Order: sequence, then structure tokens, then C-alpha cells
Amino acid sequence: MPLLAVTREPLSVEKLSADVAALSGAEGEGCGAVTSFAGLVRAHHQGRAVTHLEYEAYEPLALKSFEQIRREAKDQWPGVVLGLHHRIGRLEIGEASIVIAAAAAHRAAAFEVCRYVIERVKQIAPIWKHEYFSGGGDAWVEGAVADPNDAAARELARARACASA
Amino acid sequence: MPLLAVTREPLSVEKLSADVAALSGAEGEGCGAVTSFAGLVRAHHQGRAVTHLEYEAYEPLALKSFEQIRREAKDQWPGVVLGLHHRIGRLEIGEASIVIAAAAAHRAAAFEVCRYVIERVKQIAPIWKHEYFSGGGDAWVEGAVADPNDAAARELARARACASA
Amino acid sequence: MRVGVKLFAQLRDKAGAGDVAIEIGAGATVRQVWQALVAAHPELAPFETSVSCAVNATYARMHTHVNAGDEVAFLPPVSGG
Amino acid sequence: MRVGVKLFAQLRDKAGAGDVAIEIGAGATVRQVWQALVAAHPELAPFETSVSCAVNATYARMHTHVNAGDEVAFLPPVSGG
Repeated sequence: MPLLAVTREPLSVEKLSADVAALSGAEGEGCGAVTSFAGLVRAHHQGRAVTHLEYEAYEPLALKSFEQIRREAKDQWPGVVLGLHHRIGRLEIGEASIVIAAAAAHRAAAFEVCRYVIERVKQIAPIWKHEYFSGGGDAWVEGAVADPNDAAARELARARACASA
Repeated sequence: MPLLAVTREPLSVEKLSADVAALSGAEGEGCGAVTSFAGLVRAHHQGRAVTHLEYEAYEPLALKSFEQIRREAKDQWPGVVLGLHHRIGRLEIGEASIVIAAAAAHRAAAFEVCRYVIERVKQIAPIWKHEYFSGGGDAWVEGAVADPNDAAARELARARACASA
Repeated sequence: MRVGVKLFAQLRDKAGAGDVAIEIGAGATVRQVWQALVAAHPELAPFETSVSCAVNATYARMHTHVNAGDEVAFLPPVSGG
Repeated sequence: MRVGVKLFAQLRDKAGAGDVAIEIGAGATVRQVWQALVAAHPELAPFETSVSCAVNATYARMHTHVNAGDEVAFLPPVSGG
């Protein structure tokens, strides 16, 4: 799978981490740090029992938003190699909806990119979560109003990603 | 392997992540986020070409330091499940010397614990890195003077772990 | 001219269709496409303040002009991750 | 009394041994064990300001008292991770 993808297949943190580490190791100072994030489907949301989820994406735009996020990350953290896969379709409890992996020479950048990317995905990726509840009923989750050019949102993601020391 | 370990075996981020996710999923709000960090052996260090490394540990004290770090993390981020494996012995370029995995209901705590733990390992774990150079020669790397009760060091680790927003 | 409109998530559920064809005058903006859509599907009106838009799978603005055959997408607040 | 001293990394390389037995008076502190060690291995003296210590595999202080048979470890600056 390419480093940026929207897919119906189960996600693998291990594979994506290995891919970014291999690319990072081939350049410059080499790869000294790999960070990853996986978002998993929880059995409860805001007090309601969830049986499963469905994720829907506007796939071509989602991929372009991933590319934008990668450009933003490269601008701020040159040399970091990013992998980002989002799953769509039906997901069961405990399955990963998103995996992010970042490889860099040193740990600070790898941590910061991983966190930055999940914040930006939640802000601008055209992907929607549909929750199905135990005992019936379902709801679309409404998150952020997507605006890829909102500088304040981008700054919030950067602030969440960057350590205070 | 237990969640905290010093080992001569190759490390697996995937296995450790799965272990912490399973434990986290069984409690409270369930597991919504898993973060990981892997430190890899780089081929270059401060301008010198490295052929391989050897890591040495005072194993029983290293394990106790891992337990202290876990207690510190639990105090600040209750509910986060932590896994921490450090490898010792000979390591080749590209191999992982350390893997950390953190699982939590929500992403902020999972990211912060992962970062906090690597900072604390570098401060207080009785483990030493011995570099062997291309063309001969070798050197022990001198890092931090280990002091498990140094409040300023602990605060520095916390500050590096915590986002500024 | 005719443009294709794509709707997602709640918007699609409310409208009862994910793909809608809209007839509109040449030189129309995305906002005018939205207004034509709401005229046909009044149940979409409450989304006006939170909807994002894209033209041909690129994020756009409500004042962006559209051409015949364009794919105009309207996106409710996103919730990926 | 006799205590066992464990040395790691540079300290072990400099001393040429990872395990050293030290004879010392009852009620001695870790610092006195260190001083006896340096008397036998003067090449360790430069580490005095950067060494950490443990007694029986628990971090200790230079003023900690040791007992016969204790394992006293001296640790140069650490570099794990």
C-alpha cells in the first residue's frame, strides 16, 4: 500500500512503520526514531454502547487532504517520513480506523509529526464516522467544519504537537 | 514477554502494542488510542560511521527504574497502560534498541506517556551504549547522571511530553 | 448548464441520494449550486452554516465559479481519525 | 566487613573488572566504599562527580550505610534509549 491511503482493508501499524523507517534510513542522518499512532474503535461513546462503526470518505479529496497534511509536516519538520492510512467501511470494536507512522533521525520530530497529523486529519480530512448503538439506533458523528486554509486550526494542531519545553 | 523488560531478543512494537491495547480495552472507557516509539540504531553518530552497538544494563536496577517510570506515568496519566522493552547485547544498524507502547481511551494521554517514558529512560535507566566505529575504535556514550529523585529532571521530561496547547 | 452534486454522510441521508444533478445558469458559483440544491431538498437548509465544499475533488469556496460537468461536493462536519 | 562492588561500562573497563570485593569497617557508607575502591583503582577517581550508586540493586546515596555482604554498584552516566 502507498504511504498515504484510504482503504477498506485492515490496517497494519507494523507494515507502515517498517515502510517509513526504510525510507528514512536511506537518507541523510538515517532513521533513529519511529513513532506511531493507532486510533481504535471503542465500545462506548459518550455513555452509549457502540456495536460497530462505519466510516465513509470522499476518497479522492481525502487523499488530497492527506497530501496537504504531508506537505505541511514536511514544511515544519523537514526530513520526517510520514505514513498515513485511514480505513473505511464497517469496523468492529477494537479495530484500527487510522494508523500513522513517522520516522526521523531524532525523536522530537517523529513524535511531533505523529501528533500533528492526527490533529489535522480530524480537522480537514473528508471522512465521516457513523456509529451504531447497542439496542438499535445510529448517529453520524459531527466533528470539525473542514477548512483546509484555516490558519487558526493549523496553529492549534501545531501547538498540540509541540512540547512546551 | 512482560510489559516491562530488558532482553537480548529482538523487539516487537507490534506485539507490545497489542498487549497494551488488550489490557487497556478491558478497562473503563476502553482503548481508543495506541501510541508507540521505537529507537533504532543509526549508522552515524556525531559525524562518525557506526558499524554496530552494544548495550549493557544493570538488569535488576533497570527493571526497578522501569517500574518507577511506570508509577510516575500512572500518577500523572491514570488509566494509561504502558509497555517498555529495552534490548541489550549487540545490535546492528536499523535494529530497535527500545520500544515503548502506550494505550489509553484518548490520544492525548497515549502520546504524552510515550514521550515521557523515553525521556525518563534516558535520564534514569542504568543502561549504557557502546559504539563501535567503522575503521576501528569504540566509545561508551555518556548521557545523564542518573538520579531517580531529581525533581528538575522529572519536570523536564513532563514538559517535553506535554503539548503547549 | 448541468453540474453533478455529491453528498456525503448526513447530507446524503437527509437528501436521500448521494448524487444529484443540478441545472443552473452558466457562470454560477458553488453557493448558487447549494441554493438550487436546497430549493430541491429543503431538509438540507440547516447545514448551510457548517457545510464545506469541493469542486472536482479539490476543496473550494462558496464563491468559486463552476463549469458545466463539474463535480460539486458538499461536506458536513468531518469526523475521521 | 566485606562488600561486593559492581562496576559498569567505562568504570568496568577502566578498573579491568566488573566485580570487586572491598574490605571496609563496619557501618561504612557508600562514599567510603567508593574511596576504598579508588584507592585500589586510582583510574576511577575522575568519575567521582558523575557517578551514581545503588545498594542491592536499589538506587542509593553516597551517605547510605552498607552492611556486610551488600552489593554496591557504581554507575557512570547512563545512555540507554
